[in-house]
Amino acid sequence: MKLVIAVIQPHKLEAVLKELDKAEIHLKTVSNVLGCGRQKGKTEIYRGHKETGNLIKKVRLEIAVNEQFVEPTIKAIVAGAQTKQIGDGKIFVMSLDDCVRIRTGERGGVAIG
Amino acid sequence: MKLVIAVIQPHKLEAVLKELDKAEIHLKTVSNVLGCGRQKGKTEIYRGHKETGNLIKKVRLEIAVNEQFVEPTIKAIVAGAQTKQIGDGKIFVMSLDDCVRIRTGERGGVAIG
Amino acid sequence: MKLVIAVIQPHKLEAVLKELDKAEIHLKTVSNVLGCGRQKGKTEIYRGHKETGNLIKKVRLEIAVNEQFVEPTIKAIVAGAQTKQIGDGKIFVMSLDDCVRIRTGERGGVAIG
Amino acid sequence: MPQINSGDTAWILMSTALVMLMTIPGLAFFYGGLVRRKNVLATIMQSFAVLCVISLQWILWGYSLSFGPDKGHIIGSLAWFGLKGVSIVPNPDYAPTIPHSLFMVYQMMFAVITPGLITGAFAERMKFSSFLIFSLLWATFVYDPICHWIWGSGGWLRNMGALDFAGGAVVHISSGIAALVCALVLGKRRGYGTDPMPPHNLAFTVLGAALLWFGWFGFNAGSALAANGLAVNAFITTNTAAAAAALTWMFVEWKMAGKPTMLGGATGAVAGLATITPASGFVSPISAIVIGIAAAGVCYLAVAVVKAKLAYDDSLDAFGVHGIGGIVGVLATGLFASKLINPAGNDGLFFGNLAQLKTQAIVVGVTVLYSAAVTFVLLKLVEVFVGLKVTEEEEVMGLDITQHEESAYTLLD
Amino acid sequence: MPQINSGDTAWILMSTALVMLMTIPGLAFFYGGLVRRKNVLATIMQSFAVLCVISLQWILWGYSLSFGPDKGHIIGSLAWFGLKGVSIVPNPDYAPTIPHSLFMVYQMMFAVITPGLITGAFAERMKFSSFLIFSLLWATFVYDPICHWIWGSGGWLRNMGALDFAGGAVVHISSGIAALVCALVLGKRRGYGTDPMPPHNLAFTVLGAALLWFGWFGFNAGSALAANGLAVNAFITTNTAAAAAALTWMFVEWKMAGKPTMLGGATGAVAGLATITPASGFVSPISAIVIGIAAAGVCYLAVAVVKAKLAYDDSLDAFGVHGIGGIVGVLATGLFASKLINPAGNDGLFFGNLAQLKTQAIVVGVTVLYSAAVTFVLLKLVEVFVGLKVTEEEEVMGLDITQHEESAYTLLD
Amino acid sequence: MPQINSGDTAWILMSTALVMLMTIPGLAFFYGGLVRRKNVLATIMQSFAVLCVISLQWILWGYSLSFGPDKGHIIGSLAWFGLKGVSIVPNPDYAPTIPHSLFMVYQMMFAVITPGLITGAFAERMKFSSFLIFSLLWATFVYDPICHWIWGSGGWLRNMGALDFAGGAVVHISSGIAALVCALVLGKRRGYGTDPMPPHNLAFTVLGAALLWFGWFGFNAGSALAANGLAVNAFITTNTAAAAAALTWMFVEWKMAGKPTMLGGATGAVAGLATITPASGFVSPISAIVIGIAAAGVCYLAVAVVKAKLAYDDSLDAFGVHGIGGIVGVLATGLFASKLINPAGNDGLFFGNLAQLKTQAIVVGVTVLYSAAVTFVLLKLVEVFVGLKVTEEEEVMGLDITQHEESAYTLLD
Ligand SMILES: Nc1ncnc2c1ncn2[C@@H]1O[C@H](COP(=O)(O)OP(=O)(O)O)[C@@H](O)[C@H]1O
Ligand SMILES: Nc1ncnc2c1ncn2[C@@H]1O[C@H](COP(=O)(O)OP(=O)(O)O)[C@@H](O)[C@H]1O
Ligand SMILES: Nc1ncnc2c1ncn2[C@@H]1O[C@H](COP(=O)(O)OP(=O)(O)O)[C@@H](O)[C@H]1O
Repeated sequence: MKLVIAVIQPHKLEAVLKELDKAEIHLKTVSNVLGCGRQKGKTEIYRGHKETGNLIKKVRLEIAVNEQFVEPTIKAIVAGAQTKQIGDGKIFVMSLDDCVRIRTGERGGVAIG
Repeated sequence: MKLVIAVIQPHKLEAVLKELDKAEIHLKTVSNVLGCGRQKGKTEIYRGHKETGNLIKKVRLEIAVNEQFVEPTIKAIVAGAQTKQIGDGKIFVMSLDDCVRIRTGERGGVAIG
Repeated sequence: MKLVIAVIQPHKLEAVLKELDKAEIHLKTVSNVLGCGRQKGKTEIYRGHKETGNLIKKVRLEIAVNEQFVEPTIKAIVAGAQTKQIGDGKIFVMSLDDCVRIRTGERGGVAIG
Repeated sequence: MPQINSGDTAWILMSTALVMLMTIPGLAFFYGGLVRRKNVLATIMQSFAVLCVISLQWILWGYSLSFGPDKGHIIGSLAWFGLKGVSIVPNPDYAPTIPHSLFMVYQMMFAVITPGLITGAFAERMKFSSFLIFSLLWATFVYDPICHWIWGSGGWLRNMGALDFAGGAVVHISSGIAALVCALVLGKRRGYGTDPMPPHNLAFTVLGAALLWFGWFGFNAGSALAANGLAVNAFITTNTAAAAAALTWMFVEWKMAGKPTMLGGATGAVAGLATITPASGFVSPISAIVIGIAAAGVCYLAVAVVKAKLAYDDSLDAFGVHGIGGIVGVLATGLFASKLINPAGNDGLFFGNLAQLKTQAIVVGVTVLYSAAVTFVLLKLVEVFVGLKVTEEEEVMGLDITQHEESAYTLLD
Repeated sequence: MPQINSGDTAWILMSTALVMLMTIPGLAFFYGGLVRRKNVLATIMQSFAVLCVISLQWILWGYSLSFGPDKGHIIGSLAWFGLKGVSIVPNPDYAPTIPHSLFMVYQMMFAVITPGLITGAFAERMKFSSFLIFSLLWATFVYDPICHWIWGSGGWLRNMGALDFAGGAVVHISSGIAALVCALVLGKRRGYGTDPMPPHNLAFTVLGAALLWFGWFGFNAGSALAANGLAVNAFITTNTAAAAAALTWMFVEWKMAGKPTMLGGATGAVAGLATITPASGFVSPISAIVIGIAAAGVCYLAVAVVKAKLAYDDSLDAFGVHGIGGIVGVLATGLFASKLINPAGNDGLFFGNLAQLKTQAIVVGVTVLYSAAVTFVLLKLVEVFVGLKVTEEEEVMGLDITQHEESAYTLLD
Repeated sequence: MPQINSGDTAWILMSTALVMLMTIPGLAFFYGGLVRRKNVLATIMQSFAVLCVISLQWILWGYSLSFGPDKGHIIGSLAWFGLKGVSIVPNPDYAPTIPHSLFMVYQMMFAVITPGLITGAFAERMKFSSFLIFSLLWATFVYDPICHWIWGSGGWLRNMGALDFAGGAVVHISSGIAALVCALVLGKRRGYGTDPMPPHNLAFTVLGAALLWFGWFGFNAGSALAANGLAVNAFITTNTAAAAAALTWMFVEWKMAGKPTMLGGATGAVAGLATITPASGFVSPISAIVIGIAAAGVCYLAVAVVKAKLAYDDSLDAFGVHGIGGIVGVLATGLFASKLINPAGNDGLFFGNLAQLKTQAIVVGVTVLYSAAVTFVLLKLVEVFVGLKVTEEEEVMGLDITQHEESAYTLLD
């Protein structure tokens, strides 16, 4: 079991969700984050001063999947989020030791989906 | 050392915190997330149109514990969050390589609690 | 590859970012969380009642790095965030199995930076 | 035919709009900011709905019951049902220099806000349907009669010499006591006393409080029913009492709890405004300072000490602020009223007239008892036929989603 | 020289301020709460900019075109360019008891809000520069002529006996139809119909709606141009129709969609307000109840059923609420108007005068056709010279950052 | 005995309420939206507290010092302490057609907002206790004397022929200069210039700006102290200057920084409003356009260029907008004033009267020097006895939690 964490552009969320659905990956957890990467922050103007923040609004996805779904998940995310421009984001893959479905108490691979 | 991540119904937070306290697990980090699982989103009505979002407000808990506390933690979360209905959420368990208490610089298992 | 997660005091964010920059660690993901640790929550007063919440505003940093950067990252965070007072926060280190740069599709250690 | 005065008409038109503003967005945001995120729309919607429902009730039968031709000093007849006979010709019984219909719509806004105030007591747990029915019944069976007794031509308390310039008893005691009864009958919110329930947006609460203060100028100074010196006096006493009460609350809190808070300041201001209401057209600005200080002191006690002891859940302190404030104000009128300020009024105890204080005490007693009793009966009636509280699950999920299927804020862009 | 009446002047000064408040923050927050987080400032800024631009346009040439000396019943001359000859001496053609310049600035606020209403149709996708140019042109070539026809001394629809008390056709139909044309010409937002686009802050929307309701007292009751019985009647019908329409919308929604919503209530109120606007000074409070109910029913249909069927993207329902509401209101005036209420008006069909209904139908037809045609031409012109829509990427990033380089809210402390 | 005019009274009652609204929620939200999330309540509370404190100060001694019987052209005597002798009988020295007490409470709201404006300069770092003491002292030793000189019967600048219709010097220069001194004495916020400090809620800021604009009609048009042609003229010039200034700011920003921003528009509007204030009752609408344009140009320079160069931390630009705007306005009055607009005023340079410009320059100079000097002394006094700034740790934690032990928003439902 793996946990796939993706940080993407907020306006790519809908596209990524669609790609994931196509790949039959329906479960995920989404949150607002601020990213700090290669991409320069958007410049904002306050009373004539320009300020370039280095924290940019991003969306973070957390998707727990069984091994065979890791590559499809990555593919789907890339398909939905890639613009080939700086700021597209990253995907991180980590090992999951266990997973519990709270509703049933089921454990492991069966609980993930 | 393990990191236990739980995604639960927001209104179950108080109950889960109480169960965790009972189990002597006091340290955790909480955040707002949007979940997308088996549970259908709440239907909302906008000027007569019904819209069923698929992103539902959830609360995410992150709890780092030493091995012997993993099962008690899971138990406590299940005890507090389970309603046996779709949407109850999931718990993910991952391995922690290290832990640092910033205040003291302590490392590893002693730093976790 | 490791994923370093740090939970710090919100007002220490600027200092930590500066230390990280000094250490040449430029990429990170930041989010708002509520912490529950040894630190008592700030007392708030509502119409004469004092209420001490146990959930305190914290900031969470997620930094994916290659092995040789783990210690510098920890050092930088500690340098920026340490006040030696309760509430300074924690750092968690986990193993990353993979990393993908969405823009290019690059994988592994080269994608991280 | 009495002559319409355009200046008086201009001021009362504006005052009517100001009192409307007190309900939405004033009260709506004052209360809306204090609840949890999941209940904000439901809370705001109660103020909104009360404006809609009572606006129609008042035109159809409420105004006639309250101010229509007197029946046995107890109630107005239904002769003015649907505004029959209520034209632009001034009614000298009430306001000789403005259209009768303007007096009607000005009074409408008082009838609107009064049940609106009660909503603070059952916030975060009452069914929307029950709330609608209860408010309609309450306006008809509690507000309209009390209003007739004290303000209606022929009303028995008015005949007795009751002084209630802008509604200390009619508006604040009646609703504040009803609030207490509601809190007791509905019981506590789930988790009350154990789980933290901090206000989700205090900026909204201050916005509401500020608009209440602003609108209150229409409420109190408008109650002169003319743009004259009396209106000016009420304007000044209103502002003065609010200021004194807000400062007092802050200083008491500073002393007692360690810090002066914004919510404390706002609550103190509203307490001061509620308390000065019955007195505003009868007392001097200096008396208003004293009244404001007393208002904050007593309401602070009610909210911070007594409520905690008795452990009822008056969620947003509708009783502690309006009920208590109203009682203090009506009695204070019996102390500080002076014919020098308003020759059409009377002197209070401090100007040598004990009788007035007694009358005021009767007004308090009658209003408290009547409102408590009838509110209780109405609640029980609604409980039997429709139920009062949402289910425990609905309460936990929040009223916005369960009563209205909408949520106030999105999380993502 | 006609005498200035201070009471009337006081009321119209205040009414002018109230109508200004309707645009900002009223409309700005009503619309601003409905859009997504990334577009809130851009949306608010459209209302804000329209106040600034039209304030100057009106002083320079807009007022002269609308109300200046008549040219062939079609348009005012430019004789009053830059307010030349518009002094504090009352103009008896328009308002004999207040300074002419007060009438001018009161009317300014109507000219301001009208293009403001249109912005609901192209929210979240129009370029700011194009919006500025379009609004200026639209005010000059659509609003000013229609205003002259119906309200200008010598205007041909006014001469025909058109009844439009406070702008059902001049304001609401003209802008509502323009909104529909804008929605059609600009096309849908990216993701419309597939991606969810929930309102980002419904509390703001209610705040806006409440301030609109409050300001509408100045809009409608101010249109009496005096603090008199007619103003009072308009005040009452305005409040009544809003209340009736809000309740109707809620109950229809309760029946149809399962729950009464806060957004539904607010939308219903605005629909009721728009609909009563032309009738407010001609009909009775009881008629206002009927008009309010009709307003909510028909607008609900337009917004919840017809829009869904036809699948145009009138983002914030400027057409569905103001266009449809305006049409219903102008026709209803032809049904419910009564000389008993306003001797300077006329009787409608229900008081035995079919002719008035015909006149009203002509007003509707003319306004719809003229606004649709000229709006279309202006849009095409702007499209050719400056473009209308932001790029797809800008739309996706949000207008706040791409049009204005700022964002409304921070995420961290 | 002079006769009370009900129309004038209605308008000034309403204007008083409008000016009150400018402070809360107007200024409170304008400033509150600009600070960081952790300081929003503390910022709002400064506006709130200033209303409370000065309301009492004014009744007790402030009004008497400002407008009471003249002592050597320098200050009012304490003869009117506690409003002794200030009754509803009009005072023909100030306003012959409204109750004297109405003039008093109208002026109160000016005395309230003036120290309120200063709070923008020390936002996010001043101790609440010190702020309270400083504001009380400042009102007494800076505002009251300057007010007496320029507006008090017998005041030396008034005798000299100073023209300051609604407070360009009395309100805006006095507070703007004090703001600069505060910024310099308190020093910068921690991280100023290095860490980003974006406004946490620009929607709130626009809400505040819109309510300021709305309330300013009471501020400027109310300063005619009657509902007459002069009030109408001030109303129109106020709106016109605000519109012209907002547009100018947007266009300058568009040119200079690349985009027109909502904050820029709002700031420009406030700059225009501050600048037209002294001129509003003396100049024509067309002159108001020019004044508005100048206001935005000069204030933009002050805020975007000069401040950056000099690197003082006037957190919310109280000096750059009100100080500079006030100076431009008082001088512009010496240029554009015309007896055709206000026969009780005077002609300015452009109407052939250089002397008036000189007088205006003296007013500017005197106000700047006096306010700067006394503000400095008062700050030093408070610093010695109570301290001025919160500790570095408190600043970092935020004032809401450290000064008031509350937080504005919750994170969870
Ligand atoms: N090493 C990292 N650790 C944590 N977050 C990262 C890391 N690299 C990228 N991110 C996240 O991904 C976002 C996009 O990264 P960026 O470098 O701008 O993308 P790209 O590689 O496509 O140019 C960043 O804003 C940050 O939130
Ligand atoms: N595989 C997963 N990856 C990431 N998040 C998940 C996953 N499965 C569930 N979740 C989170 O848990 C929440 C509840 O899941 P759901 O399937 O509705 O619960 P249940 O299994 O009790 O029916 C989801 O909304 C989502 O946030
Ligand atoms: N075991 C843990 N699991 C999850 N989060 C933790 C854990 N320990 C600490 N934290 C996070 O770190 C924050 C600071 O912890 P705290 O114990 O107050 O710091 P310190 O150890 O410096 O006193 C907490 O509020 C919480 O968010």
